[in-house]
Amino acid sequence: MATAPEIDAPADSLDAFRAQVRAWLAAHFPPSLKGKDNAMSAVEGPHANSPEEDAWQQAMGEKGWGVPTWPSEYGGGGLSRAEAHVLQEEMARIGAWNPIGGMGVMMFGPTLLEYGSEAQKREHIPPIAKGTVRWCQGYSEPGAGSDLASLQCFAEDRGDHYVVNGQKTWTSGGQWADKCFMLVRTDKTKKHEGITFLLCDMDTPGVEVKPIRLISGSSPFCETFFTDVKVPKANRVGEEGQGWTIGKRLLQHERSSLSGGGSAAGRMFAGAPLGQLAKKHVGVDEQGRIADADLRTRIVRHEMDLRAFMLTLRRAASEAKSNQGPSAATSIMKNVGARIMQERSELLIEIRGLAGLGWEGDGFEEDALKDVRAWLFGKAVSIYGGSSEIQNNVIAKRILGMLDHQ
Amino acid sequence: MATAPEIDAPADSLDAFRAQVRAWLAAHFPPSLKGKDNAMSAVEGPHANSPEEDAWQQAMGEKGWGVPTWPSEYGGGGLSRAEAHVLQEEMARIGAWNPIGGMGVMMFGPTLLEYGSEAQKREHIPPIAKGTVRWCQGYSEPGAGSDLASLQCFAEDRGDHYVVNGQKTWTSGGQWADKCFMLVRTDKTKKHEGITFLLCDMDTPGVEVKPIRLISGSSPFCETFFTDVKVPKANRVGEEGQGWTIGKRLLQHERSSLSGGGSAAGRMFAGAPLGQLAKKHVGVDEQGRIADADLRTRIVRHEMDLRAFMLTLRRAASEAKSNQGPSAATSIMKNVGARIMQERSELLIEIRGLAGLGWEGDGFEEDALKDVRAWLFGKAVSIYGGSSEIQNNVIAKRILGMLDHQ
Amino acid sequence: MAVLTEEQTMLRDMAREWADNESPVTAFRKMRDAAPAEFYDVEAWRAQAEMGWAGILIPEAHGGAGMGYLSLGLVLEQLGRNLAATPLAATAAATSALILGGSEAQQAEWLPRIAAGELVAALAVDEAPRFAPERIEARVEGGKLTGIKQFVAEGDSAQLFVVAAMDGLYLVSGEEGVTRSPRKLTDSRSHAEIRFDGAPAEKLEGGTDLLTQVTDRAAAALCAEMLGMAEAAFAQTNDYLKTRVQFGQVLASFQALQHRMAKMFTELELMRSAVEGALEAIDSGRADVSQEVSLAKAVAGETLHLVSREMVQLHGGIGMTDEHDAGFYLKRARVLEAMWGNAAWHRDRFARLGGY
Amino acid sequence: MAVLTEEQTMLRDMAREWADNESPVTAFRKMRDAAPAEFYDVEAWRAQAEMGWAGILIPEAHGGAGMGYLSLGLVLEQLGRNLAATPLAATAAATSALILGGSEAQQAEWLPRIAAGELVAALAVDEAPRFAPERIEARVEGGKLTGIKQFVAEGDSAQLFVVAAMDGLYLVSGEEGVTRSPRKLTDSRSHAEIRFDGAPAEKLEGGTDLLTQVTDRAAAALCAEMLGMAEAAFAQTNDYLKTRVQFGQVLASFQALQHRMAKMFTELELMRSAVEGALEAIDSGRADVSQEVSLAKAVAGETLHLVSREMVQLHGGIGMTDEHDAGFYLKRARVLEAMWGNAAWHRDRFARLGGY
Repeated sequence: MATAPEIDAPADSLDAFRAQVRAWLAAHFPPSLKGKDNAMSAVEGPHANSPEEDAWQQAMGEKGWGVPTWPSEYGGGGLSRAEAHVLQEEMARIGAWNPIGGMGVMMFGPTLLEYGSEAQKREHIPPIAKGTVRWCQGYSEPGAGSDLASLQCFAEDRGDHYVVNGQKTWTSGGQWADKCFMLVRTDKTKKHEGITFLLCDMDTPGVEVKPIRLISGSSPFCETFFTDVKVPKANRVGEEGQGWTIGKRLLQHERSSLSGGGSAAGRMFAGAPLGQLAKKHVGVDEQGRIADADLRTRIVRHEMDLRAFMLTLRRAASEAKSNQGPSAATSIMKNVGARIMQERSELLIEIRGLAGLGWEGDGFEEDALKDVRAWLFGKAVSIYGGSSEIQNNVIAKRILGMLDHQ
Repeated sequence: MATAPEIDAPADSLDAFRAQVRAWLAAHFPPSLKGKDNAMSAVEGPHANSPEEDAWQQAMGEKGWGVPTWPSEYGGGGLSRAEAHVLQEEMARIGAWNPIGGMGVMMFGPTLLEYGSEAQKREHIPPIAKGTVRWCQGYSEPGAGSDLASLQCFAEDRGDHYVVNGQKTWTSGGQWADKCFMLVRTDKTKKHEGITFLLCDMDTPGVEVKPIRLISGSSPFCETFFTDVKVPKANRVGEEGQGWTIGKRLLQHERSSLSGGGSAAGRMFAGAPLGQLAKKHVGVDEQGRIADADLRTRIVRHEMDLRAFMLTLRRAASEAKSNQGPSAATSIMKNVGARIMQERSELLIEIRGLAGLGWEGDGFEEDALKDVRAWLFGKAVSIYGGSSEIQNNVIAKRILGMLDHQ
Repeated sequence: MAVLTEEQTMLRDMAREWADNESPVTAFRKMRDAAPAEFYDVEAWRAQAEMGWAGILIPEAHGGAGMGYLSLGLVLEQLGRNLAATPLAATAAATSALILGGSEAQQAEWLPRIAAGELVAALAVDEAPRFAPERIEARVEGGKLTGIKQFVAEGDSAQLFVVAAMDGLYLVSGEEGVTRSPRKLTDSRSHAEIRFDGAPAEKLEGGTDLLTQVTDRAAAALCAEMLGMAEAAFAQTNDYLKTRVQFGQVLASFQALQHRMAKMFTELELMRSAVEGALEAIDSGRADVSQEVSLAKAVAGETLHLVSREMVQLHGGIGMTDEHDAGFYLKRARVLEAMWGNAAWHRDRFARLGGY
Repeated sequence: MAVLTEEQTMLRDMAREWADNESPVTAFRKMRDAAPAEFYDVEAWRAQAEMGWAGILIPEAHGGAGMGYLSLGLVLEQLGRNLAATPLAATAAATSALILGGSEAQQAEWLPRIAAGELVAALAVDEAPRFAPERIEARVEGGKLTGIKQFVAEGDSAQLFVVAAMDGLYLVSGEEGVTRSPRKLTDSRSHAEIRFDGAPAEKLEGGTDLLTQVTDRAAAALCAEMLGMAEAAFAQTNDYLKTRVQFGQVLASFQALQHRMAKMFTELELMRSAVEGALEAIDSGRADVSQEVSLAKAVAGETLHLVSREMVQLHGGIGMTDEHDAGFYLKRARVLEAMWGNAAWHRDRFARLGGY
């Protein structure tokens, strides 16, 4: 079930490249790291790298293959989509994983490549490609959640710099980040056109960070307070008042990564199929089916939902590739990805019974404890990056053409 | 499952009455009519009564027990609620049923008793109580469905009478009705306050009726056209402009009858429990369970929904009786009743497979053909009498206090 | 939409144009009201045959187009959108049996005639009203087939039957030992009881495995028709919501309805992926055809069920009238949901194939 | 709301006032952060005992109030609303075993002490993480009970255990042969593994029928707690929607949310009927107690599941923070859903009792 979406590539012409990739991976990927990808590091915070992990990150960083399709002049891999797909296949084949990640890779980098000045790209893209600088996102505010454009954090023009005052919240990894891309208000008289996109060093005086403890027990987000924080105008991306346009584009990158375009989805749903796990914990009937027939019907519905989602990812990728234009299917990805992930967590709990609700301490399998935290953290997936309600608004209005009361 | 809601009554003090009822029923209810209640006559139209049916209707009509709690001076039974309950129990005990029904009993009668003049009550209530006059409802118009108050059918004041022009639709049983209670516009400058409640003889010149064929094949509703129709002012209920208030009150009676307060619900869900039917058509496994485990889980969910609904009817009745004020539970009755009825029909089809989708002709059980028509007609239950969407609006606003954009 | 070849794109566009212009829902209504003995639209079928659709699956050597199930699905989807009533799906199901299990002689005898649109073929499997391919009692002795088949789609007019017996599939042509009784279902299409009483029968190769392959293909083809129906029902509902005014606003502007439509759109996208996935799995000869077909039929069944209910509900009163088309979609939907395994049957098989 | 006697109305009002004022969710939060060895709020339990709640079920002759399960449910509903963490439900479950199956001597020994709030009692049935009363392996030989019981609610502090063995229920008091190991679940309440290793045990009358009666009563009591939780979660969400402004409007004014809330309200009303129905069935000694309890537990499980999910979703980001109470309802909900049979278990039993 949990295979990454297949993309049909003209494999013949890529054979040479494939051989080259295979040789390079054999030389550089430490077999001891096989399958040890820590996809949760964004939630749990950075851990101290082992020497093997350091070496692997450095090798990939130098090659630019952590961001394979980014231009090589900024430290990217410079690969075509087909080549990048070969790289992904070859890595999957041997259990290798991408050590370069985070918001810089998923959201900020692609946006800066599109809207940044040449100087900004030369300054910021290479460290992202190498994985040496961590970025966080300064978007939401206590009063501006789904209605992001009502943000109030204010940047006052002081000639060659701005002075920023205000509060951001849900700053992902704010306590571990080196830099922050943020939306600020530069004009109080306009809503969307009064917003500007700035880049701020997190060690600038006046920046204070307070982690938010979540129901899952982890604190991957922060409240971030800005008090008379100086941001040079050189750190403004695009024009003043263009921030909403740039910021929205960035959210599209966020959504496509959240909805699991590519390997992220594969990782999200990795692990034993639920059916096998249920057989183990619930037992089987005389025909070898899950003994709890009611649970079984819901597991199969879920696995079907997941399979249809995977087929939709594959279809959207083919459609995008075949110049049929962007696929309408992409609009549903985030909500479906969220519902599948959340349902999966709820089913995992039900399968294990009370042993699936352990918080800490003795008497629980390690996987079960992890799944509990993931269940709770996963409730955020339908809230952040455009809540499910906002996504449904977008589908209704942009795709179905259903307009609000006039 | 399908028992009528129980109402706790102080049975002791009613023993004498019960004995009297029992004797009267024994003397008047023809045993040949046991369980022969035709609840679908509203849909299928009136059939020619047998002599037994005529006798039974006449006996009940004279006694006033078809409308047991209506005042006896207008031909009602004049019973207390407790006595009416005893009557209902005693009738159920021997399979007797109420031959007096229709819109006059369910909706118009109670409303007229509340808002009508003494003369109007003396004229219209006794024939309803005897079941000799059929009423239909002139409310909806092609452009005024859920938004009933936008109705356009116009009544022009001509001194001692009105002249009505316009079109009504969804006139239940319009082709069989003797009289029509209707909402008309008497003032085009106001929305709700421009509406008036009139009573119109269906044989007045200028009234034309055209049955609407439904997807179920039956035609229980009509389009009704009014062309220069004279309605005496004596046939206006309440004041001019008071029609919306009266009309809404009548809809409350409609909703409480549609949601199956009392025996209607019992009748709606009568027949074999779905589980037994499924065992017959689908077969059983080695443990005697329905062989299709997936279907079984949905049948049991449905039967639970039905049982919870029945318990809710009982609870609402007790609450109303105990002077705790009207129960909030009544607001959910129509939607829950509709969903249960519709789900039941869909399950019946699934249980029987293609044999559950017969339209006519050879090869089908009579019950199956009936159930198909009921399935299709039942789709109307969530549309008429205040659609499910309107009901949800009402719950959100009136009960939960969620107000629209200000 | 799956990525199509140029040939497939042309086929789809042609089918769409033909169905929209030559066989819209009014044509179905006309057929229903006329109630011909065939229970299908004879002229529309002739036109389809002329366009070569009866031979989409049939190799070029036998006079067909030599295309695959995705191509067949493209056409059936367009027919589904307009409820076009022809025996294309039934004939294709029987054709797939001939292609997979027919001898060279059998193929040479029948495929060219089918490709030319000269005859209607039908697949006769079930002996009870619910799909149960493991419970076949029809048997063949001395080349004569005996058994009663229920609700055979296009059975009223088929000249060639592919019939499931205990040991596999058989061809039955001609009228000897064949008795047809029409069964009128809600969809006003042809579903007949066929009694075979010592009907001469020729065996196809492949035993009961062939039965699975053929019913999987029949189910996948129906899924394409269901996809078209669901899309059309959804699109018509969306259009209606944009025109119907209540409380001074078009219904489309009410957020509760917007979200319902957005959720239905979401299900439709998943349905399309599942249906196209099954057709592609067949075309590429993958080992997991049965899984993908069960996924498609279960998802298609649930989604069409949802959309066909919502079509009536969101149209309100007008959707309840026979004059409106909503009822046609609703009535046909339940029939297709039940054919070749309903959603519950396919969920159960999907789980069994998954080992749980 | 069921129709209450004057006594019941007073009890409910008192419980509501006490829970709202003396034991609001902040008290639960304090208990969680302090993490006492008992895993409950010791002071709150003392207060409840003083108010006589530990003896609600116990006959007046033994020092209790001689009220029934509906009365107990009224109190538990109020505690559920505020997540008050006391061993009232567990003690009541064990008490019901004594009342139904205890000898005069056993009742005389334990009931007055329970009624006085002198001890916590617990019901130990399951030997695996999922409810399975038919799979008990604990056994008693020579008056000594041996077996391992999992996730025993209030097992950390119970001084009296009602323990299920293969042939029925037993009383175990004292520490001999009893080993407790805490199991920390998401709800921060007491759930312990209890190892009985030759613990002295006294038999209760009634065999495995008694086990069914007692677990049914335990389940019905939890349903009342779940009802209170669901109501409070719903009410808090409704309040929040009326204050939170986005796009210049309070969230409560968005129709898509209005309809979701209306549907949840509908489920809550059905849940109340089912839960009260089960408690009343027990009180009136009806023969269909098991059906009504299965109905209540299944409906309560589904509805609380829905409401607890929606509470987080509709609060948005703030509902994800530990600082907010939404997570407490979510975490407790899943525990109660799993105890004494989850919704699937009770649906299966409801069908079996219905003969299908």
